[in-house]
Amino acid sequence: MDGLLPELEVVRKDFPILERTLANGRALVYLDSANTSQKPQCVIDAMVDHLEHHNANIARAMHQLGAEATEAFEAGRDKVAAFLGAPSRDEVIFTKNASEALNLVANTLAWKGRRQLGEGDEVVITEMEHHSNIVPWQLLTERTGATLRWFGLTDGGELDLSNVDELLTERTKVVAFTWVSNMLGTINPVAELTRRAHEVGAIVVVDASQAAPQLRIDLAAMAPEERPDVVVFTGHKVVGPTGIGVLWGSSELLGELPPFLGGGEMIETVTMARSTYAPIPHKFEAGTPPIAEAVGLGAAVDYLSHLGLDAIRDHEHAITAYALDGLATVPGLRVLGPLDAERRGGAISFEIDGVHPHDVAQVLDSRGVAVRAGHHCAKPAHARYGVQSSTRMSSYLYTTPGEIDALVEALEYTRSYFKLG
Amino acid sequence: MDGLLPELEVVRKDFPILERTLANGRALVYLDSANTSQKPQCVIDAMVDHLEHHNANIARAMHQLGAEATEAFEAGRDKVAAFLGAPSRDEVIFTKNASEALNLVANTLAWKGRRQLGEGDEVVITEMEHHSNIVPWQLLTERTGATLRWFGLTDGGELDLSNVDELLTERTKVVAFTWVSNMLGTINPVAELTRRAHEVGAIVVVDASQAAPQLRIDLAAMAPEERPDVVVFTGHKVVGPTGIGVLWGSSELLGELPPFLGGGEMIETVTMARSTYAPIPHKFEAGTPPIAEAVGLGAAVDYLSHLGLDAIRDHEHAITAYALDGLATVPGLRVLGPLDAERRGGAISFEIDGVHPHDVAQVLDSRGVAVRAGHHCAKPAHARYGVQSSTRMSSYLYTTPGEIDALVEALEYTRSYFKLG
Amino acid sequence: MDLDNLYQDIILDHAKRRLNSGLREPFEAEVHHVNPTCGDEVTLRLHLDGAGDDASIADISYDNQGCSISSASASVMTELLIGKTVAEARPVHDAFLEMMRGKGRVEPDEDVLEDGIAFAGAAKLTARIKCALLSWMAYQDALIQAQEAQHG
Amino acid sequence: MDLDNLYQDIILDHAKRRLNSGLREPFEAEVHHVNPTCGDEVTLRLHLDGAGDDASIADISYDNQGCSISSASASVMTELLIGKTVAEARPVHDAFLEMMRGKGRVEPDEDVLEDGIAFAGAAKLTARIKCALLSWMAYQDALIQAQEAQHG
Ligand SMILES: Cc1ncc(COP(=O)(O)O)c(C=O)c1O
Ligand SMILES: Cc1ncc(COP(=O)(O)O)c(C=O)c1O
Repeated sequence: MDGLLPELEVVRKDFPILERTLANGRALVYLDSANTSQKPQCVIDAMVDHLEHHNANIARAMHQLGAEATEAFEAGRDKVAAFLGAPSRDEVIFTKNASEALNLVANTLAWKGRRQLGEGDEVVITEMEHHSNIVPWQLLTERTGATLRWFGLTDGGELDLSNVDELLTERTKVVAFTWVSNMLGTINPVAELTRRAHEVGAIVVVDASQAAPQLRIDLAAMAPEERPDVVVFTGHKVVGPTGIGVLWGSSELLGELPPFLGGGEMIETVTMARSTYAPIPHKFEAGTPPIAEAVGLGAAVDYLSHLGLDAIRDHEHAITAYALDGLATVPGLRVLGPLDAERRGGAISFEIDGVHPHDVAQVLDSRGVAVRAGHHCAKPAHARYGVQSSTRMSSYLYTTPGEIDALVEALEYTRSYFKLG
Repeated sequence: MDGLLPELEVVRKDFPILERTLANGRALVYLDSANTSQKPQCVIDAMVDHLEHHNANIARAMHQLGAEATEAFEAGRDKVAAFLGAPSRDEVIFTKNASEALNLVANTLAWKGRRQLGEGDEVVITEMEHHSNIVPWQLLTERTGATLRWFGLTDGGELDLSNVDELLTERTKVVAFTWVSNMLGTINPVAELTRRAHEVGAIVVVDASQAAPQLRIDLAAMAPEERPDVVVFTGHKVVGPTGIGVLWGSSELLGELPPFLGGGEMIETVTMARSTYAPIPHKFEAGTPPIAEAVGLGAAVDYLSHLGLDAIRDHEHAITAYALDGLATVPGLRVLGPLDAERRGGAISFEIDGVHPHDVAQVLDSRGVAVRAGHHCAKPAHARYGVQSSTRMSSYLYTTPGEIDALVEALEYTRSYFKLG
Repeated sequence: MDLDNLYQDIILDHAKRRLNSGLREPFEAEVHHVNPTCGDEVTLRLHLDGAGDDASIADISYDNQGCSISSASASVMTELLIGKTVAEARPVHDAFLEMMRGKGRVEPDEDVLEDGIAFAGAAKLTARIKCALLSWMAYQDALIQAQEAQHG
Repeated sequence: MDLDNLYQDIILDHAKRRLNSGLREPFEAEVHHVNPTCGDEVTLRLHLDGAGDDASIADISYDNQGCSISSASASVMTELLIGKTVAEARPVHDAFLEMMRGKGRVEPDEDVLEDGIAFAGAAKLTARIKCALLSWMAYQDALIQAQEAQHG
């Protein structure tokens, strides 16, 4: 098959969990990578080496271990900055996950400052967002009296931009949307939408949680008017650890936002009556940061860069096309989202007539095939297509065509188990 | 020496980093545990085993790996609940660190709800707080128009409670203070202060970041009127990983607070227009939580419980008494905080006439002795005692009397290096 | 786990037949419960005849969207509880909760749970416990509301 | 690292003598800089004679609380810069920053930095770089403010 990662079997050896056998001696077929990715040995080893030999708190520690830990942590920031092509490494803020990164922006926009939202202001999101890019904006608009609006979706699973001129107006203060949908797989037109939003003076927040694992991002190379003001992603989906997320924000915007969490490391000076704050990135990193996690994330993005994001994208693309073909052979199966592999990411949600997604996932699991069932934290997108929940397969750089065959075969088995057709 | 942990040398073998040699072949003498503790092999192994064999996202995953990961994560919560003697395991919320836990409470008190603060309301803290228990309350009071007040300190390094009746009034809505000071070592009267605060109807937030590592906490055993409403601590100081903190809060209070971060996992249902929220603990755990970190933290508190918190406390006590004696022999050295080992924790900050703390720490480091120099995120407490910064040694369960000897000797060397006396 | 152990014939049969489904009048309480993980939902109505512990459960009607486990569970529950008094229903309810929360370690009593023992397989699967419990939690909630309404 | 390499005699000497310390008049700009990590502080005043690049640095006075590295650095800096024009000071300033940020890999030029090369040892210690830079950053800030004041 064209487009697969060279030496795929060797790459798979990097991931210890892929050797797991499950109940009844079944081999693991892990097709839940949009939920969380598996970790290569080099990421695990980097964290272990840190904990066993260099562990100390950072910034404030003056001793040798402290210097080693600080350098390792800040090297993690450098690596993430390079991974994103960030104009400046100080624009990379470590959060605990993508959700916190989105909340950081939404929460600080409620407080006094040049960007504070109020009545009459509008925030525009889309119907295909993950709950983590919906609820923070609901909280912000409820709390400030601003109004929440959103782009709808076409029947084909894309953003419906037909009313863009009506939605984006001089009242629009924030436009927040996902780069790649975690449910529909849709890849959204980031450059175009960002330009439109900038034209009305809104700031643009892009959720790259599903994009960062599989698309090459190069912020510095983007035309300034097409470059979002904020881009977030989460460590555990880019073969990195849990407990860490990334907020990249332009220095300009981050400079204008008031502090989010207060505490150690984010201050310049503190008296009982008042405090002043450190410059970015520290201003937004209160308390002891995820140190070992930043070391792991640094190793993770290095690993991805070493394989090459373009090669990973090609691989995902080939696997996705193959999966769409395979799924099309299953009677009664309907894919939610674009059917053209070119225009989508590697998460494919689907329904099967007559079997509830939970029951599908359960039967697949009995064959060792791990997929997700439910609303995938995208209830509004499910509601848009008139479904309560769906089954989702999601591949990644370590997925083989043979695993897709196993999925399709297990789906056939599911149908026969529940005596369909 | 009486009171030391039995088999201390065997215990030390659990901590791989303690075998490190530093520049010039010096053995590591790690006396910076109040900053962050070292990690035993069992904690590292638990995380590695999770990442290599059980990694998956939790709650939402229906497959075998998902069930294993969910059980491991929730077992972490059970272990932490047991460690704190929490009345209910659902009252244990995982945050990213202690700072986030404190901000969670301070930030949500600003929003509409039964507990919302406003003008005329008062928040009372103390002059010995860590910045992470000062800045969140400054932000809260600035943003809501409430007033921030604080307990001063006695010359002996204790809370000055002489004006307690004047400070705690019916205007007081929150009283937040540290259980054990990270700078002065002072152990505060939690039960008494909590009772007084409850008498005026205030909620009580206790920062147990320095207490959890060395005092046995049994929330369920406390008289309800003496039990704080919130107790927080941080994973990395209790031999656990970075990237995780703990907020224990009474169900009653947590039920009244509005959501903090919005997103996946904290919802009950989501439509574009509005959302409803899950019950605790999930209500306050938006997004993918620190899964591997909860596994590590569970192993960490199990490790501490296995050694026995009382035994650890005795050990700390013995080492602290020995250290206070040793430090008293160094000419020109002044300890900041209580001089009675009974009444303090294991962090000892001090000044040496004629040498700046940075320079002290640097010379100690050249001898392999790792201490902290600076304001230890407690600028107001330093200001109270008229100093800019100090040097701090802090022991833990793995500290030996020999390491204290090494410290004292290195301090003598520092004095001679800088040609004092 | 063995699939047939989870999807016992009793369950597949109840999931298909959905006994007592559909929303009916009269009722004293109506509740709506959601499984936040997957979005499955149940709307449940309870009609009591009488007051207090001696009240008889005259009807439980429901409308649900859910997997075979959650549909079958609603069907089995209504079949078990309708016609019992509130007092008689309590041990059945308790036994079901105990079994489901017992992580597969609680041996269910067939005399009490009847068809309900078919869910012993689901009790071993963390992810399916909530499916099986959804309608039972809704009943409990509805009972509290109905009794409060009577007292108010 | 070898202690003597860090605490070179030049540094210990400057730390003791603190050349040009104390706050003096006149001045066009006064700034206050803090090292957030340790709380060390410097208040620095700059007095320029003339305008633009040709202005001469007539005086730099300061009051600081800090370790020997940060005190010595203020002392060395004032000795190096006072009397130079703004344009002449620039390459010295740049060279110092380059050395300190070079992680010990930049070979300092003694002709430009004079006593300043004594800080090459501190450049190798992540935690001490800020100490050495504190007063230099304060000077840079003061210069910008003084020149803005002149233009305004
Ligand atoms: C007393 C006290 N409170 C709060 C904190 C903050 O903990 P963290 O940095 O893990 O958020 C610390 C440690 O730095 C501390 O010692
Ligand atoms: C598109 C999208 N946004 C946000 C998130 C939230 O990421 P996290 O749970 O790590 O905060 C996810 C993943 O769950 C996602 O797929």
